[in-house]
Amino acid sequence: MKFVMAIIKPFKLDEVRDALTAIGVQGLTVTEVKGYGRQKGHTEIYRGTEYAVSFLPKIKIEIAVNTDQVEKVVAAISSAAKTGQIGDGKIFVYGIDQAVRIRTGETDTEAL
Amino acid sequence: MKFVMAIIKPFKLDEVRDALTAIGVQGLTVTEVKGYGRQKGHTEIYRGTEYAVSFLPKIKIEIAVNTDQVEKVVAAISSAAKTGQIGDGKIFVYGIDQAVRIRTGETDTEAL
Amino acid sequence: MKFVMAIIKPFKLDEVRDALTAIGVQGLTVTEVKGYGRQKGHTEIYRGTEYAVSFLPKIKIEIAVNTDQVEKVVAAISSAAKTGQIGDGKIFVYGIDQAVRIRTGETDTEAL
Amino acid sequence: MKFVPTLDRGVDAAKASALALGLSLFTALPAFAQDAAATAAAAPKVDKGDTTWMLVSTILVIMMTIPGLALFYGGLVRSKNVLSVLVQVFAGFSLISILWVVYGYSLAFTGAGTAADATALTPFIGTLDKMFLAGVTTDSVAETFTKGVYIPELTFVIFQLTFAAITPALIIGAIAERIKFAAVMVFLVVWFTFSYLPMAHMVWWWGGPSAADAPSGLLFGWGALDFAGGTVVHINAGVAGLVACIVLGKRIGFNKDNMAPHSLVLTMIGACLLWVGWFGFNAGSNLEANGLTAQAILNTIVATAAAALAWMFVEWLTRGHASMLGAASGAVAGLVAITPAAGLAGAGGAIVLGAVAGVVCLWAVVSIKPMLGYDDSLDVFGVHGVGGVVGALGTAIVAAPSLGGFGVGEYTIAGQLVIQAKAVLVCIVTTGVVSFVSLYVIKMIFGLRVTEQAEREGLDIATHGERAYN
Amino acid sequence: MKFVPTLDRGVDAAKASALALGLSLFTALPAFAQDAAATAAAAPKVDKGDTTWMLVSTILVIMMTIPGLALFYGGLVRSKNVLSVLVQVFAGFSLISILWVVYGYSLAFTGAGTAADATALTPFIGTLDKMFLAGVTTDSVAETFTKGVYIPELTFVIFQLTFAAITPALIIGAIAERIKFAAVMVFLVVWFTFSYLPMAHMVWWWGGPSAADAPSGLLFGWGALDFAGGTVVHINAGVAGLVACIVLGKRIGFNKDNMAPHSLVLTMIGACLLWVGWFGFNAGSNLEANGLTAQAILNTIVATAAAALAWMFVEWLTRGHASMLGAASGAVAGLVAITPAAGLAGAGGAIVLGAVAGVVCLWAVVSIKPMLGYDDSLDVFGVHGVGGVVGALGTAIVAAPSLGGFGVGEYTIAGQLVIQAKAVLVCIVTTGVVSFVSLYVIKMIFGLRVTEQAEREGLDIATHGERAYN
Amino acid sequence: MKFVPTLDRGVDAAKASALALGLSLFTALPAFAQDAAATAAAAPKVDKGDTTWMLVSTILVIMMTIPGLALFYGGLVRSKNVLSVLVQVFAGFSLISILWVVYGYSLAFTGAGTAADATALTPFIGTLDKMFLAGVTTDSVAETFTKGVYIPELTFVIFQLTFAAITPALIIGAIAERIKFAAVMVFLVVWFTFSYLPMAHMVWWWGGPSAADAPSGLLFGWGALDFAGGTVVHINAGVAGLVACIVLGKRIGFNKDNMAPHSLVLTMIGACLLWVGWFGFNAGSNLEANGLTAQAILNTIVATAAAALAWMFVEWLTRGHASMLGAASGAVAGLVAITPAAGLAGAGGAIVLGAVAGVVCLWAVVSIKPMLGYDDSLDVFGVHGVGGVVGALGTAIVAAPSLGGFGVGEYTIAGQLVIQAKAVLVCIVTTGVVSFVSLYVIKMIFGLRVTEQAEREGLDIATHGERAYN
Ligand SMILES: Nc1ncnc2c1ncn2[C@@H]1O[C@H](COP(=O)(O)OP(=O)(O)O)[C@@H](O)[C@H]1O
Ligand SMILES: Nc1ncnc2c1ncn2[C@@H]1O[C@H](COP(=O)(O)OP(=O)(O)O)[C@@H](O)[C@H]1O
Ligand SMILES: Nc1ncnc2c1ncn2[C@@H]1O[C@H](COP(=O)(O)OP(=O)(O)O)[C@@H](O)[C@H]1O
Repeated sequence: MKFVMAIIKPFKLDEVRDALTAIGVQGLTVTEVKGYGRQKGHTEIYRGTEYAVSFLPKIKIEIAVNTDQVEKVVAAISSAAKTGQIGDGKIFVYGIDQAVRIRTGETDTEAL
Repeated sequence: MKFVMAIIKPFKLDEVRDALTAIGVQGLTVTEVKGYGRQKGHTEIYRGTEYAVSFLPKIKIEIAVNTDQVEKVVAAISSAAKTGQIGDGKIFVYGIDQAVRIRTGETDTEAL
Repeated sequence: MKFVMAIIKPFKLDEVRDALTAIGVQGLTVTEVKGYGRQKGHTEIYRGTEYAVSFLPKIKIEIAVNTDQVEKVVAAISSAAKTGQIGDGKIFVYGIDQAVRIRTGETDTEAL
Repeated sequence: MKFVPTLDRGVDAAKASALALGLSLFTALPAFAQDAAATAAAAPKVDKGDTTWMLVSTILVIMMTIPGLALFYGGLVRSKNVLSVLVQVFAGFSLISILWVVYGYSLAFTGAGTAADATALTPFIGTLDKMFLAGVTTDSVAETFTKGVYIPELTFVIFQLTFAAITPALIIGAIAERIKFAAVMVFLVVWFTFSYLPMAHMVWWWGGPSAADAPSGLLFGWGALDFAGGTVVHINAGVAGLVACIVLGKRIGFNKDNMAPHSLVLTMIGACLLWVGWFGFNAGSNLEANGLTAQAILNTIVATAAAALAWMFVEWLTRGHASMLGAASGAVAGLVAITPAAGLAGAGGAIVLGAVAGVVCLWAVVSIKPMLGYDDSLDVFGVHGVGGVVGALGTAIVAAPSLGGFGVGEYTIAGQLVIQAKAVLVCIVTTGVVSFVSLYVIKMIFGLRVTEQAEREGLDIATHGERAYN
Repeated sequence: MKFVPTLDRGVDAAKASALALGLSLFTALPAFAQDAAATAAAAPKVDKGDTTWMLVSTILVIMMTIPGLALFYGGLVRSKNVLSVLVQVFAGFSLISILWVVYGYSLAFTGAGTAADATALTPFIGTLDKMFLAGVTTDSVAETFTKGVYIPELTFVIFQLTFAAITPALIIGAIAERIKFAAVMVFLVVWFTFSYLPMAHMVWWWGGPSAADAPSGLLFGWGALDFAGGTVVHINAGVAGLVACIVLGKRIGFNKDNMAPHSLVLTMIGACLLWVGWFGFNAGSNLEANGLTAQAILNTIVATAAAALAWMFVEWLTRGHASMLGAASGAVAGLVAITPAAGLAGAGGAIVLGAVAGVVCLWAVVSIKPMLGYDDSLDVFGVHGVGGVVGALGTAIVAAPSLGGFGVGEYTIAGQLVIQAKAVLVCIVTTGVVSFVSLYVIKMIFGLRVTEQAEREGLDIATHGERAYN
Repeated sequence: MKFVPTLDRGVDAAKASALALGLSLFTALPAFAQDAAATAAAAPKVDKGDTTWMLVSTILVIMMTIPGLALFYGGLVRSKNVLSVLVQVFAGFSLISILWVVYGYSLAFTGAGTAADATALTPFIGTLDKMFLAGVTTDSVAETFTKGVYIPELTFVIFQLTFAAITPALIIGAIAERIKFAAVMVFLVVWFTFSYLPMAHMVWWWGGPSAADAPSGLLFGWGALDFAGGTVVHINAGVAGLVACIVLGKRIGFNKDNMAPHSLVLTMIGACLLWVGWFGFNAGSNLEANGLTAQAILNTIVATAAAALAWMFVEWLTRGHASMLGAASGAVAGLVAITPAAGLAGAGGAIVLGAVAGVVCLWAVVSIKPMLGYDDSLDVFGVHGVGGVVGALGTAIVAAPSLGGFGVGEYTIAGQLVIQAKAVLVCIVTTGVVSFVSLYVIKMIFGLRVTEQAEREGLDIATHGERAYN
């Protein structure tokens, strides 16, 4: 089993979710995060004070999948989240040892 | 060392934390997340517009533990977080290479 | 490639980011989290009711880096985030199999 | 000391004439003419300054309810329930406003004009003569507390409407975060009809200074003092809240989950608007704009200030913190306590009464409630009920002319205290019984509580299909 | 039934004297003296109670706009755009306030004093005689609807200022979340000048009860009833909103992204303050403080309450939920509908009119809008446009004396309905054409919409350089 | 031009009689009788329209403070400190309200009735004769600026109470996010006693139009113009804020951490309520309801509007953005500047004065503050101090009858400018010295700042034990 973690632009979330359900992903977890990267932030001015805001709102998606599905999932996210403009985000993949479904106690593949 | 990541129902947080401290876990980190899965969301209507909200509020708990404690920790979470109803959540386990306590510079087991 | 995840005090974020850019880190992702640990929380009282708030606001930083940079990155975070007082936080390191830059499709080292 | 304006007797006169008309047609015209002549002779003097003051007071009490009370309560619940509280207050206000026009005003503020016409019910409740405001025209007038000074009756109708509309809404705080929307609406209507209207009639209905010997409401007749509604509004609603929260049962997770207020900023805005609107409530109850009206405002400032400071001070002494919520809660306690005494106390008495109310309500909320273990979500009983009793009894003291108060006649504190205590008792029994019985009936017919899942998910989504913050 | 005060004719008299002065210097002084004598003889009676009521009403309408309307709208947009809406309302209010003093008051409320002086334009628009309030002093007076009852003209100037300032601001809701800041400001100014001012003049300008035969505005002359601005304010702004949102086009992501209101709590505060402020709007339009003013407040309470309950009830019937946003939307619909009838309907008529408006506007917003597919961000047309038409036509019915209304003369519902319909039509055509043409011109010169990236990022950052919440 | 009502001389007369009584018992009765006769002859005329207007104005100024000012400030701090600001304003308001009754009113608004009775202190501070409002009954009256027009003295007491209560609260913005709660409370009390009360006495105390030659406050005697409190309120508080923030030192992380306002929406609500409440502040200062009151409202609209637009415009020119915070800040600057001129300027003068204030305050806040490097958290000095000076000096210009103003007598702009400048100077010195000395003493006794850890954690948790948002 693998964990696929993607950082994407917030307004792409619905499209990515649709792309994932289309290829059979049944569950995922989403977190609001802030990203720092090549994409430039903006400046905010409050009366006399300027703040350079370098962190931009992003969405983190985490999906546990069977190893044989990783490629499909990464491809689905990549194409759904892409705008071609700087700041589109990243996908990271890493291994998981174990998965448990709390409700039933099922583990690993059955738990996803 | 392992990382145990659990996605649970928000109102179960206090019970899970108590279960974990009971078995000697001394630290953990919690994030508010939104989950998508078998549990169905709800529909919100604002005047003429309906939005199907498929993401539900969940809590993510992350705990770094010694490998020999993983089983106990997973069991504690499982039983404390369980309501038996759909949407109870998942537990994922994966390995960590290294841990550091920033304050002291202690590493690995001492850092937890 | 490795993932370095650090839990730090919120007001240290800017210093840590500066320390990281200074050593060439070009991207990172930040999440607002709550931490439970040795650092004691506080008590809030609302009229007759007291709540012991044991979760404290923390910031989680996640950085994907080349394996050979891990040490430098950990050192930079450690020194920038340290106040010497309880609750300074932790750093965890674990491996990633794959990284993709969504915009270009570049993978692994080029994707960071 | 008398507290309710004589309402235009023209309607009754007309009715009498109409009866006469039925008996002997040829006497009818002269009768009307005489009537007109009498009216012309004692043409009621309406000062537009008074009229404006009553219009302003009406508007202030509305602002005190929506958004004032709604926000005060809304900030205190968890974010998943804030809309449910707002909508309950808003819909409750709307519903009662309409019922006020339909039958409320009539039941509260009509009655026999002479002892001869009075029935056994006259001291307890009015008639249906003015249903749908029958006979109330833009020219009808109502007498103030000053003989010969009148205001348009419609200003009295709308001013009293706002009292009727806010009082049931107060109860909502006790049962927040768990009651069914339909159940709360039905309860408010029943309680308004069987507890609020009789209490308003008993305390406030009389013939006005020009007909001071005519029949009046029961407690008014006893000489009970309630300048702006300590019994009618606060004890009435506070005790209803206590009964309701006990019948309803505790919230899931009570004393276990963190139920901290989701936005004390909203609560603070609400508390301030309550304070601001309360000037209309208390000083509007004078029915005219004069030096005593200013006194009522002054009292409503300093009593509230003293209560807020007292609450904060005791909090700081006993727990090491003076909190914002303490300041707001103290302020509301002070406002409640000064209500019956607003135009009866001097500034010094107001300060003392406020400070006492602040401390007593703090103790009720912080010590008594946990001891007894009921779940009055937003402390309606601890603040309105207890504060109302402190105010009702305290009024007997601070109204004493010897203490700078405005009590009149052969005033004795002890004598007045007994009357006040009796009035409090009548109120507690009335509202207690009405609340208990009506809630049990509603429970049997509709059920009172939302499902456990709805309560966990929050009433905003479960009942109203929307979320407060996105 | 007549609706606008005669304004102080002293200015014209002075002008006449000045002319006389030019011709024969020795007659000038006596002329002035005579003038003064005449004035002394018929010294206009100003009651300070009326003055105070007009001051209060003015302040209430301002509170209704800022923060009322601003919050109502601000809560309904996404959090990335809330400041843009607030600043548009705030700056729009400021801009129009100043223009009102510069030329607005003059163009709306001056005109020929006698038929002989009238020109072809007199029924449509005023003159520039009172630019910069020339000739309006602290002693100038304006007649109310009661013959011989005057208020200081400056109170009329400021009261009407608030109407002029809120009306353009209403349009902002239709075009929120995508329009350029400069474009909206220019549009408001143009629309105010070419649609609001003529409509105000046509509906409200007349010579006052003491000069009822003098020339008046076109629709006023027809006998159109609009107590507080149903056509001038609501239909006018509502239709402009419809045209504007069509010309502007839909928001990116419309019907795809979740555009749920970011804070219904703010919307609720706004709705409540709209209601509270609307009492000044509707009852202030009576220009004095008497029983009819109280009636207007009563109507504004019960019509609104009925509309809110009706909306919630139908929502509950058709979708299983009675929502907070429904309650708030219904309330605004009721307020809009009762506006033209506020001082013309009885309480019963007001309740019915409100309930009808609640249901019709719900249907417009929930069924018509999706059917036609335009993106009126905050339903300005569905609530103000449609509600305004319901109110304008409904006024003909509820004003009927036979139905408890205050219509006068030989009142027939059918006859009045025709007049009202004609007035509605004139309004729709005026505002429709003005909006369409001016927006196209602005589009060509400045462009109307922000860039796609700015729209995605949110106007707060992109246009105003700041974020609402940190 | 005179600015403070003559207060009921009955008290002094009674005292004189009492003395006479002591000397010769048999002359006492006739003396009283004569007194009564004189009173009856010149029975002071109280118009209930005026009374109502003063009641309304009082309520408006309270709403301007709580919640207005509290929210304006609360929105500008970080979310961890919002409650601390709210509670400081709320508790400060409460504390000063009570002190006003205890000794404030007496020290500000009493003094020698005749030159013979005057002492060296008379021009600087009042007496303790009316402590606890001794002698002020519901029948006491105070003269307005119009000879023979009176209002109930209690309306004057409560109206002035609100001025006394808001002024110290203004200072809180300068020292927010770091001061100890106890320290700020003590400071407010000391500053109120030694800076506010003398300034109010010096600027506003006089014998009224019926006793215009009697002694008066120092600056009033000079002929300084301050219609509604430009010096007494704004310069006074603004300079105190500057001194306080310097003595206190900068916030931890100043110019390094992101200290962006946590909710500009709250700030916007606050700014709007400040504007709305300010109508009571400025137009209430006329003490009666007439054409000039309407003029004061008009000025308070257009000056504020002009200032908001001016600030936005310059922001847009220099930085490419017109911000919501800019609009709100500009509006407050305009309100401050028009305060001393509210009933003295024409509308044109008001617009210009507002626009100038908007630009000057922008420059003070954006350029001067960073240059000098002090940490005035919420720009109390930049807006109230600087705006106050602009207003005080500008009043000399816009009050000129030649420019449409209402200045009277042999008015010369230059002459008046000198007087205004002297008044400003007296104010700056008084408040500067009092603030500096009292803060140093408090620092030595209690300490001024919270601990570093408390400052980092936020004052809400650390000092008040609660959090704003959960
Ligand atoms: N090394 C990294 N580790 C973790 N997250 C990263 C890293 N680099 C970038 N990110 C995340 O990806 C987002 C997009 O990266 P950015 O460099 O702005 O654009 P792009 O992905 O198009 O090159 C960032 O906002 C940040 O959240
Ligand atoms: N494959 C997955 N990867 C990551 N998170 C998941 C995955 N599947 C489910 N989750 C998380 O677990 C939560 C519960 O899952 P759900 O399918 O609704 O119920 P259950 O766990 O009872 O089967 C989801 O809301 C989501 O946050
Ligand atoms: N075992 C753990 N797993 C995950 N997070 C942890 C763990 N222990 C501590 N943390 C995180 O680190 C933070 C700091 O830990 P704490 O014990 O308070 O102080 P210190 O790091 O100085 O010993 C906690 O608030 C929590 O977020």
